[in-house]
Amino acid sequence: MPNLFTAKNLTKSYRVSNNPLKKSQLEVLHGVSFSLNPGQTLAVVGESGSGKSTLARILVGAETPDSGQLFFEGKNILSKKHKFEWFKNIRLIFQDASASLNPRITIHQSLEEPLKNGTDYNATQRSDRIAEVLEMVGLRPEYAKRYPHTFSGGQRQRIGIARALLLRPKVIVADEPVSSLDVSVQAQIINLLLDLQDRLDLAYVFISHDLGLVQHFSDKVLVLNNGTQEEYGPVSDVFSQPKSKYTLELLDASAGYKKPE
Amino acid sequence: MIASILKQLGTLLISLLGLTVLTFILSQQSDTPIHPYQSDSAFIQYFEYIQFLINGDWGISSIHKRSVLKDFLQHFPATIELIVFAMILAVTTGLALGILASTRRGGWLDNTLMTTSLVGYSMPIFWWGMLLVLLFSLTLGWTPVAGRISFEYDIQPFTRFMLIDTLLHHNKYGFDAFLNALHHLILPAVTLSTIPMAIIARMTRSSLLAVLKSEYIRTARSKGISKQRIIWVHALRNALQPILTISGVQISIIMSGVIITEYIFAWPGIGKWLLEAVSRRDFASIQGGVLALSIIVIAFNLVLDFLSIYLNPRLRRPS
Amino acid sequence: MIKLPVSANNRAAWTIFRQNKGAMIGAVILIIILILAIIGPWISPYDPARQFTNKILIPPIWSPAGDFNFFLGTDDLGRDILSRLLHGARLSLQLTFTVVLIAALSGILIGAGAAFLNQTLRSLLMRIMDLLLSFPSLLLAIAIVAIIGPGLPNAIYAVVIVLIPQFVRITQSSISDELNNDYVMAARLDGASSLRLLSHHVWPNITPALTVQLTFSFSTALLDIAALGFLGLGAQPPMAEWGTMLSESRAFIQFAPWTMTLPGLAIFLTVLSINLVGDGIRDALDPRLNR
Amino acid sequence: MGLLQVENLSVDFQTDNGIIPAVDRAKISINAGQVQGVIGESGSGKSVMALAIAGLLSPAATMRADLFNLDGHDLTRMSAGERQKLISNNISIIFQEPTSSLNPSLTIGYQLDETIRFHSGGTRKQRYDKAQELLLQVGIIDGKRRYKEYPHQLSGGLNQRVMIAMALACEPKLLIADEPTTALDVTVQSQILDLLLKLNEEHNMALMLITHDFSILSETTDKVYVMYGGQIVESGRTYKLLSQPYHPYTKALLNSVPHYGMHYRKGRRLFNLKGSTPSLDHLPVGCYLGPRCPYANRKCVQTPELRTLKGRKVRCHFPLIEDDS
Amino acid sequence: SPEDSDLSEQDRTQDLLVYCSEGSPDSFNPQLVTSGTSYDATANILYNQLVTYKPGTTEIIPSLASSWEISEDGLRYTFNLRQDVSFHTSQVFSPSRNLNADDVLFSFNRQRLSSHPYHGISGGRYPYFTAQSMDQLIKDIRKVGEHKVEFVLTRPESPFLSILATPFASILSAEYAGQLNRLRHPEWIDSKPVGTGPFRFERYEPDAYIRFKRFEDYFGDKERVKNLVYAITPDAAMRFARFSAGECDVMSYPLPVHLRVAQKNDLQVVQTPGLNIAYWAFNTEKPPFHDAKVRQALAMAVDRESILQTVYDRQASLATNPIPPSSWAYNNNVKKITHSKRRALELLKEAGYENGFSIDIWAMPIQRAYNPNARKMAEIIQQDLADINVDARIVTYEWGTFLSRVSRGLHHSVLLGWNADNADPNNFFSPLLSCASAVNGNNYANWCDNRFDELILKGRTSSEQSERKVYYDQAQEIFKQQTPWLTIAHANNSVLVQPRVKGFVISPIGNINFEGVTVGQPEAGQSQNKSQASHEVTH
Ligand SMILES: Nc1ncnc2c1ncn2[C@@H]1O[C@H](COP(=O)(O)OP(=O)(O)OP(=O)(O)O)[C@@H](O)[C@H]1O
Ligand SMILES: Nc1ncnc2c1ncn2[C@@H]1O[C@H](COP(=O)(O)OP(=O)(O)OP(=O)(O)O)[C@@H](O)[C@H]1O
Ligand SMILES: [Mg+2]
Ligand SMILES: [Mg+2]
Repeated sequence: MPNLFTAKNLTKSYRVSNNPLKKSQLEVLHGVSFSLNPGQTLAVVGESGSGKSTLARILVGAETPDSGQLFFEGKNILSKKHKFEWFKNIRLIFQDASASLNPRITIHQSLEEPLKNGTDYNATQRSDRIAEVLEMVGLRPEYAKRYPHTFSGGQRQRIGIARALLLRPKVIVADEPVSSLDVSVQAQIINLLLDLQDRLDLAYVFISHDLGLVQHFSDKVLVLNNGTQEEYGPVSDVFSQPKSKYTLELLDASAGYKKPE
Repeated sequence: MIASILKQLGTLLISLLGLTVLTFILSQQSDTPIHPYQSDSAFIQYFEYIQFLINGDWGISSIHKRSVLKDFLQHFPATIELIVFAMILAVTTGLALGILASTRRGGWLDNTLMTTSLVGYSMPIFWWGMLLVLLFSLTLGWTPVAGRISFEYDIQPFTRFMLIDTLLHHNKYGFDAFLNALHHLILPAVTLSTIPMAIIARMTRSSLLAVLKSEYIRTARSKGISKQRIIWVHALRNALQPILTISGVQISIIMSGVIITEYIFAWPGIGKWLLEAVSRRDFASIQGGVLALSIIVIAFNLVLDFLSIYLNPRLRRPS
Repeated sequence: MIKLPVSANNRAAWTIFRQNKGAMIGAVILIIILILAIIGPWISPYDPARQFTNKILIPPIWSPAGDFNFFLGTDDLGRDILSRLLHGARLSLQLTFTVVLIAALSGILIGAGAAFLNQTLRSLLMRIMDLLLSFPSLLLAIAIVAIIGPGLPNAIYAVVIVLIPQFVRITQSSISDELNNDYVMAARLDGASSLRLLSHHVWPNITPALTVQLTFSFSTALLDIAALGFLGLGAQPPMAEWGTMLSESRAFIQFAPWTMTLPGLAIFLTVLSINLVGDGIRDALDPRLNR
Repeated sequence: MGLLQVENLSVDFQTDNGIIPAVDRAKISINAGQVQGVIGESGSGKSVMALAIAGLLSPAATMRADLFNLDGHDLTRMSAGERQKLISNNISIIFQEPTSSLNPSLTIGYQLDETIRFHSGGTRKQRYDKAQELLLQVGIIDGKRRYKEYPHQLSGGLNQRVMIAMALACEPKLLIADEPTTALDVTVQSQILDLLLKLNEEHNMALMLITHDFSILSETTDKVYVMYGGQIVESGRTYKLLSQPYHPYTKALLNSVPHYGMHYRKGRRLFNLKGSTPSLDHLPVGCYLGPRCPYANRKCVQTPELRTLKGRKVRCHFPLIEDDS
Repeated sequence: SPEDSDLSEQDRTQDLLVYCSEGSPDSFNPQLVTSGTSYDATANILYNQLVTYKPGTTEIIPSLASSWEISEDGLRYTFNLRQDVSFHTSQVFSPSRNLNADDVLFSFNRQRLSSHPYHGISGGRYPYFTAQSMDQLIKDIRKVGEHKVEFVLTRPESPFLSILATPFASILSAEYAGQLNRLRHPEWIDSKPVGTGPFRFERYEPDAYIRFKRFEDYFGDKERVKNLVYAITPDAAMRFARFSAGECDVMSYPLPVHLRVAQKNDLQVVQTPGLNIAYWAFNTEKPPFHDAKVRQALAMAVDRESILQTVYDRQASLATNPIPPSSWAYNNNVKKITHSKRRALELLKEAGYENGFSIDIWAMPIQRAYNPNARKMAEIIQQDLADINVDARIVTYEWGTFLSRVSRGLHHSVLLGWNADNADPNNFFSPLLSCASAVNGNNYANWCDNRFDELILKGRTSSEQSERKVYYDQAQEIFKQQTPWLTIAHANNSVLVQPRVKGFVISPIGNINFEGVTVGQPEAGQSQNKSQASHEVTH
């Protein structure tokens, strides 16, 4: 029985110089691999610029890696011959929920989009599904009529989660889903994600730089340093016996500020 | 830096290509061919045309039978003089008004200035010029109606910049001729500078207000630096950058304006020359004039780009 | 957290607009001018071409020499200036509308089409647009008129060509700005096709910028058409086009100034009111800019 | 001897949507050389309070205070000019975003030099030497090179050091650091904090540290103010306040974040307050926390006053004192 | 330059005369061009001709030629040249001798002989010379003595003397030409002019001004100002504005309305009935204009009085014949055209066009003395035609295009005019209405009537004026019957002159001449306001 979601040796680089004579490439990811089963959470941690978001974009199909393979339920979804419909299976929760909602269309219109593209529901069916999912994330169905700016940050993040859930995906990639929120609201969202995982048996790829949260939330952890995979394994192992120096530094820094004596 | 220069050069090439194609088409409209082409194919003729241009042969005007390039160079100083004078007027006044308005933000002075600038910005300058002439020249008699200098001053054209030439005639007329030339410049320059002045004033104000809200101004304030110094040293330099970037647009506004202004004030410059050429269908002159003016606009934009790179350290030395 | 523009919906924008005194005054003037332009032919006292050969250059009625039959006086052919201005309003505004409409449609189409082009082609297209933009508009119009000859239709083509790049530029740059936004990526990840992305997600967000551009190109177009008419390259007499009327009246500037001031005032008021409204719209749609 | 004493400091913003009370009757006192902290969620008024103290509020703001004593002078009785002078001589402030706090079109050297000139004057040479000394003090070793560079050429950490150097040039008695490390990488954060504490000790410069991070507060500060909705809801000695918060909000803040190293079972739900932070133009009646507070009852529609309880100040009708007996 | 230093402060203004001219000269050699603007800046300023008109009249008087003889058969003209005529000195040329026969030969042979070394210089086209078929008319020009030349003609041509008084017959210096050949700049002869005229060329700033200085060694003895400036101001409104602001002393081509204002304001209006005609030509080759009835009908439909009023502001007289009444050949017995809508409708009905038709009216795009505003004229005609069910569309092009299209006969009808180059009546008939000119010339009605053609040929070759008058009278009758044109007006030639300017005279042909013109301080109360059909303003 294959894993639900497996990545093998993903690499990605960007062309950074706009000088036509000099092409320089920036390697953002080299050799990232992991695997994930339903109900599991994989945390990805690393400093700013280490390639976390790039990895997330690759995982949800917004970008193609330069090399490497990605298996979903045993199929290599990067190969052209499987016309893999990413958006029905793997969804992304954005860091900044307000930026991911179109300010000029209603929540209903935003939420309708995946349903229109991914199902053959009619308008009532779509509305019903939207109402259902909104309730699932703890929002009132009539909110759908409103525009994004009428919501608080936490509510907007809930809408983002609802959008991810609409098509009943199996994997959800969450790119720092709570870091733009107030601390008191962060906890609500984390709790909601945990609830949903229990109910729907979701697999999460959870990107964060808050190791406390990671420890609290995840089964496995993948440490990225400048695009290289420094460490990968169960949370308890990695955090208690870090193998690489980088991980150690990261853990130290996350342990909070210590006044020099 | 090299990348941006290359980019500039690319733009320049495309611009020149588009431009010469346009003027080539223009030159083809002439009844009598303005250049003796060897080939019959328009495509090859285009390259011959470029060859002619590079050799300085811009054709002979069909009406006056003069060399177009020479004609252009003879008329050009008058235009430049007008533009430079108007620009100085527009920039100094516009900046001053913009700064004044931004420091009195929301007050009556600000409101008055901004309303005035909107009025100036909306002014059809062909009407405005006529109104000014009607009032100041014909009714009050304060300013001359037309021309660059009174004819009692016999000024040999050395540089063809009247202000300079009159100074070169200093031992003959003293400063009288110079002042007279200046007197003739005022009304056209005011007409021409109205719209750019309004734009600059508005831009300065809004850009300055935006900059004044920025964090580094707050830092400067926390250091106890005086208000004047904050505006002049800290804010203005940054506020000027967006103004500089729209100067490219300004120059095309000015170029359009100068054509109208010269027409209204019988100013013997390029604009009047070009209009005359259009009305007499002198295609040699039209293509030459359009080409030369556009090259100037392109060159100006190029200089501007480098200037803004120079003024903006972030562009000058990328980290 | 990014603060959303206050005017994420149009009602809020309208509220802001309404509080803007200048914009409201402009709107009122503009509406009056529009109404006059529409009903002008019915309320104008005479045919604009009708010549009262024995009523030449009569001043407006507030002058002692005025004639009550000719409210704003007559021109050198004895034509009623009020009637000519009213017809001119219709003509000038009609022309402006047409020009802006054509320019906006084609500019927006080209600009949106550019979003589908590859990088090199797009930047080439944009360079060309930049070139056209940096070109003095009147010079371009003169060049075009020189090629195709003077006259109203040709002047219109010229102004359209002058305006198109502005729309292409603003469309293209707002689209590419929008495409960088997370919500576009979100919609793409929702499975939306490129076309759908543009029409359903990007379009509503670029309409404010386009609206602002639209109002400002109204004033540009009006001024350019009038300027060409004034220089004798646009509408030809006896057409009651404002710029042409102005240019015809130059000869009488000293002794019949009203023949010059009135058409000029009409142009000026229209442009001013459009700009006031445009300013108001811009402030209302993007309150961060100027408040 | 109090360096700074402020009582009932209120700041209102005049906006299109009405008046926003960004700071409401705050009471602050700092002694010379003391390190204090301010914590609170985004929008709770921390920065506005800091700006008000530093006299840098924008013209849209109106500020009131019953008492505003700085270094023994009563600022409420001074003319604006005198007040500004006194403040800029005694208080320096550094901000969260160091790079945007420096003028992008002037060199580091110019900005530093300008500051020195305004405060101590001196010849060009003297000022240059002073600048180099300051750069060295904040840990910039290649000061000669940096002097000629522009802010965009420096990393965020270096810029923050430059900001600190500029603050030091004024030889302030109080340095307000408004989230000085949030924009920086974790590793750089601690360097900056180390530097600030070092300067605090060496110059006996009082420090007011605004942050989101309890771990920083617990390590550095003597006293903490907790802000919510523009009000100081609780203040007191750091150690006691963190180990035993009296205000439900303080408690929620502490508990809603899973801290690294505290071992949780995976999947355990976090403690949270329901709802979200109220926006300042729609504050609830009475206690601002009321609608979210698990302990609230009818009494909470009355505005709680700041009470002194066991050496601490709390703004709550039902402080959590009973729990600890 | 050293010669300027004699200008003292006080008399600076008194020695300066500014003439606001309507355009830039196309060349400083009148042989090369046809535009009146170029003639005005050259022919009577820089140059002289063998003979000339007495100022303000059409009478031929001696100029460079002190006397002349015409052979019996009218084929030989012998001119005796003045001996005291010197040429201008310029930076590149100092004349070593006075005018002699070589200069006359040079001036004509350059235009006449394609083998002449100077023939091809500056384009090699001599439009006036060619248009008047002078190469066919002049068989030979001979130097008979140092100061005596003989013109041999192929046929008798009674207008010949008049022709020699036109600008193209200006005499240039052969010596200067030789000098320029040596300098390898032959083209300077046309751009750095040297002549014998009352003023010498100083400087030309294109589109701005031309400066002339008094030629001190001029053979004539009339007073002249020291500095003469042509301020080039193409726009009539601007010209008048400059004039009324005192920036110029004399203003060319005032609009009729300017004259009215000027008269009100005590400015001199110098005016004379012009030798010109404004007409509305019907393209007789295009139906319905092949029918003389239609032409007459349309002619009657137009209210010329109102044109006279609005377009000319009454500064013109109604035209009946193609030539103006001041000509000796004018036929006083031709019946005037009467404006009658009723009669016009009847005629149309007779011709079978009672339901009307549509035509176009081509209106010349430029302002000329004879037609200050053809557009306006067209608008008035358009209105009048509407009354007789004729739908007219106004067409206009830029001038060059306009002329070339009209020459190709693309028009239905056209509003044009003609200003005579010389005072002979033939100057109207042959170029405008002969069959030859219909093929290749200015006959824009494309009208060819053999009887008419025969009559004007006779008029041209016979040398007896009374005999000629008979032919021309008959020709005018035929013209009237056939109505190839509606003759509209003979406009007055006018200029505006500041009161301080004395001695300005305008010729019926419209030439400008500053010989004998002086300026003084404007004297209060004594400013003259003479106008209206005075041939000359006297003081
Ligand atoms: N489209 C792109 N073109 C060029 N470089 C890119 C692009 N996207 C990302 N990068 C670079 O790739 C590197 C990794 O970026 P990424 O956004 O994945 O980092 P991150 O780990 O998510 O950082 P953060 O914690 O700040 O979000 C960065 O150096 C970034 O500059
Ligand atoms: N210039 C201003 N005009 C209007 N309101 C303002 C202004 N500046 C701040 N505010 C309001 O004052 C309140 C307090 O803002 P402040 O910046 O002090 O919060 P903060 O506690 O520093 O938050 P953060 O942790 O995000 O920095 C906010 O609600 C903000 O909207
Ligand atoms: Mg990221
Ligand atoms: Mg803050």
